[in-house]
Amino acid sequence: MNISLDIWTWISALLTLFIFSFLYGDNPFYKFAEHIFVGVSVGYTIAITWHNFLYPDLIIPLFKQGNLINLIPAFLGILYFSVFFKNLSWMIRIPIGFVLGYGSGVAIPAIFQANIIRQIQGSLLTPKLLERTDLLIASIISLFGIVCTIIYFFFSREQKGVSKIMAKCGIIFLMIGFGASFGFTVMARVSLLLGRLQFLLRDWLGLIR
Amino acid sequence: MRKKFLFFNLLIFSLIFSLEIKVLDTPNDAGNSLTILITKPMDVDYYQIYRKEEGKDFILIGKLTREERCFIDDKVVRNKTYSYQVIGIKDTLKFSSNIGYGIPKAQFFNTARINVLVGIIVFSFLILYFIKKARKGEKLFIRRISGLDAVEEAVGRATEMGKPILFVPGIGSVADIATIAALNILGEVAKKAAQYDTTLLVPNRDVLVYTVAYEVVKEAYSNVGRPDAFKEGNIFYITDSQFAYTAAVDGIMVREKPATNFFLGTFYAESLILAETGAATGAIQIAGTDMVPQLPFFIVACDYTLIGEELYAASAYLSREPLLLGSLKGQDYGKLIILFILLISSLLLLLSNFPTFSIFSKIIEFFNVS
Amino acid sequence: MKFLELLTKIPRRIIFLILAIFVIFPLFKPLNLTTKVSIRTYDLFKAIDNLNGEKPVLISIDFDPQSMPELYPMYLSILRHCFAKNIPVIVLGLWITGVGIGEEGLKLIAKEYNKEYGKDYIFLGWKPGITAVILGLGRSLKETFPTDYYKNPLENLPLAQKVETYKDIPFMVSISAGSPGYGDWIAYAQTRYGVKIGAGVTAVSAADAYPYLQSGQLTGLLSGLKGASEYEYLVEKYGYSKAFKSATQLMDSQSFAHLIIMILVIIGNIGYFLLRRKR
Amino acid sequence: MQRSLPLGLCFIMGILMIIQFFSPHPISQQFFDTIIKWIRIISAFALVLGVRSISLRHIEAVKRRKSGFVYSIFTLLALVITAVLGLVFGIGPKAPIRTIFNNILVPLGATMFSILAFYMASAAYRAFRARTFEATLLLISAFIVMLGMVPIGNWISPHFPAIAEWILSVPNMAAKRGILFGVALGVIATSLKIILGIERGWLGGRR
Repeated sequence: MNISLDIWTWISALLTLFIFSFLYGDNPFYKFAEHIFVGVSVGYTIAITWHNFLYPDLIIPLFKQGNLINLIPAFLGILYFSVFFKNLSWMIRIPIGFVLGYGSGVAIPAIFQANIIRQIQGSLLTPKLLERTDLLIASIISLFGIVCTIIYFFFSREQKGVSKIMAKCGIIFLMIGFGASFGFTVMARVSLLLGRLQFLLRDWLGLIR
Repeated sequence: MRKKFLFFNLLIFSLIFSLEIKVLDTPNDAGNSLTILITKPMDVDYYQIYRKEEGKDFILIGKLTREERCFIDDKVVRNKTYSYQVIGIKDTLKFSSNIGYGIPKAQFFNTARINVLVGIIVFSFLILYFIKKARKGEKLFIRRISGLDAVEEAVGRATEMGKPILFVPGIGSVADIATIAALNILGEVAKKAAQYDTTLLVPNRDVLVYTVAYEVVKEAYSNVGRPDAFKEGNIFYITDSQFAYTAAVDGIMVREKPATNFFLGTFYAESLILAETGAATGAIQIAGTDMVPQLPFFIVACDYTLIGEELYAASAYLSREPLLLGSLKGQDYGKLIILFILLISSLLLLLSNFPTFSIFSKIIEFFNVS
Repeated sequence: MKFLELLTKIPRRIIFLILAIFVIFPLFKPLNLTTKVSIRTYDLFKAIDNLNGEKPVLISIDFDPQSMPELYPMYLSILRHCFAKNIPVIVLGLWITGVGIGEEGLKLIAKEYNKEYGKDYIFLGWKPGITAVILGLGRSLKETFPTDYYKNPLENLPLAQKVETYKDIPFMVSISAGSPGYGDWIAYAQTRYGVKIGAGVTAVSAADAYPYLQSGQLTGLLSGLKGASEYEYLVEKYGYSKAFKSATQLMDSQSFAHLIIMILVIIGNIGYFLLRRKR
Repeated sequence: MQRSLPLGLCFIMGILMIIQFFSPHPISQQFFDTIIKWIRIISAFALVLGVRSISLRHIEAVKRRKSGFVYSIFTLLALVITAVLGLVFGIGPKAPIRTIFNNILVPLGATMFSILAFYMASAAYRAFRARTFEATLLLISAFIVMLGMVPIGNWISPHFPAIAEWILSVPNMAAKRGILFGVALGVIATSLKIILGIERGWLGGRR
């Protein structure tokens, strides 16, 4: 037995226990930890936003370097406050439109490249596979699974005949995939739990090695 | 400088320029690199690469092994002229190459990304074509999506029980298009909630999403003629921190006991924490995300789950707006094209194993990404 | 009937309690369930075991404290293995956040085996420029790292005298939690200089490493706690160490957790089927 | 004006960002960097709205003496203290906010994350019932993979790890890719509609 004497270890340990107490049910300890968690994280975000973004990206260029172009995002940002005025509240859509346009524009080519072109490349059968029967069979099954799954996601057509059978196969692949993915993740989550238990039992209480 | 030059030239014994190089502007870059190619190699141990800026001496900038032929110098400045010389080293002997010149230039168009451009153009055309068709009033069929049929029922149930509806728009930003899809569904849910006069709670993790969600709900209320019923405090921001947000939403679920939970948008590890807590409170749960790793958890813990693309189809389905249905049809044709590309390219690639069809092996190159 | 219904509706709290008990129990009383070793773990073990100790093994610490439960035990076992066989070790890292871990582990195990700094082991620490560092070692160790982590010139360290480039490193291990990590070592050190590389990775990212095993670019792979515990088992079995096996302890918990979840699911299904038959 | 200005801005930004992707020219790269900075600045302003939202919610609770208002006081106090410490003493490696981060935020987050292990057990127990053919598939594949990951699986049969791996890398990968293709098209179609102003949900209904 080798209990930690560090005050911060104690604080961390107690907060850890408070969160775990939620497994039993909602209770004052959990409520306390939850509310502290939210408050501290927002306060932290404020500090980070100021030191990492607002100060170096806006204040310094604007006031120390006289870089007036930064007035544009500042102006767009200030438009958020238009919601406080009834007549001007529509203006909040201007920065929202700006941000949405940005997000959509970035998404189109990036997603096309990563999720379509690269995935097609990874799914194709190549002559190299002919050298290894097991890999060839796996790739053919894979390709079949991909085709069936895609067919399952057809929306504008009634699923009947061959396409219905294919879509059913698609569901089979989906379910096997989801099951595997679930089973696979259990391990990672248990590792996280073990990390917390090690902290409590070893670093805090000194009960285990 | 002159001295060094002489030194180099003295090294050439019998083989005058039997080592040859070529300097090229590296294609598809911002003009910050040059490519030095050894076009005529020699039997040496390794190569040394020398670079000279205008008005300065040659300096050693790198080495290549005897097998390597290509050196990319990314320490150059755009639009300046550089000269290069490669020295082949074998034991104590040195062999020098010709001097190659190059000017790094920036390109306006990345030709290596032409595949993406072609794809986007074809696909955009498909979408717009079917939207236009829908605009002309053509009837378009959409198959049932079970999770979405449940939306009305879920809102109704909350009304009957006199309990609130919880709508979690995920933890993504507005740049995650899944969030936008979720906000579109939020608009439809908000309209129904306004009509039934049911409380709608929308906790947010991202401030920008919060501002959009706020607008969407407010507009939905005024669109169905109930602007008075809109309560500002019900659409709120909690925190940016993933798990603090999760902890708080868990708290809301166990304390306010909503009758219906919607989890739509981008989700990470919190998916199951939220869905399990919601399941324990006995709420009807409708989830939907395009984050593939999280789908299994929603499927096991929620009543209905919109899988991937179904989330995007949802806003079209719910609103029955012909324009949006048109785009769904376009998406289907997009998938059809992908299917054909997968099958035909695979076939041709396998055929390329035979010498007669070896030309088809080039197909794979079209799908290179850079 | 009542009992069967209970089987299908075990309260959540009971499930949580059962899981907690079975996960915590092995932490106090390790069961040492790991007694079989996968071929990948064995490959890595053999790669080190076959060295004669003339030239050093290079270990790269490419993770931060977050992945410590899974990866740190791997590091310790590999160090024990090397030191027990009198194989010198050079340690560096691609993650600045991993420097502390690398130093701590090395000091700990070196003390355990009475090894001498500079002769039996060297700690190089971290340097900016991942690619430059990896490629640099292919040209010259002393040019890339003129001094070690403690600012000693490499010329003064006897072990460094034996190493000029990768050609003097018969084997290296990258213990990596992501990128930069073993992928970079393969891309630059393996592909260009033909270095023989083994890797230790977190369980979640293990699948990404399989293609490299197939292509022979990786010699051996430790994946997650399982790999770490298997390595601990081998090191003990071959008589290199009698130290406490922390990964094995955690792996026991892990096994129990999986087992409990599966038993719960089976119980639920039995209840479900018996109930259905009665109706 | 109320609609066309935001729509126009959205359109221009969308098109510019697409063009940017295809151009490696420094002008294009610089444009991209600038826009990213701008988005961060804009978000920083939006944070004011966010902080206002959360503060109002808790101040309201305290004012009205809602049940559990004491906890709202904790939130407000924690928020103010952390923010002030962070703004005054900075966020450097020795700043007090680091201590708070390491000893409050990190353990709280890690613990919240780790309760997932328990939820996986309860979710699996409840949902993994062989009710339908699909549910049975889900159950079996989860079982095989879970067994393949621990030594026990190896005891039962040395083939378990290999089968688990095969399931992960073949059918699982196929399903994943199939979903991804659909998702990608959905994302692109939605983005396109937003840029072209066809999808106006964000402007509030009325398409």
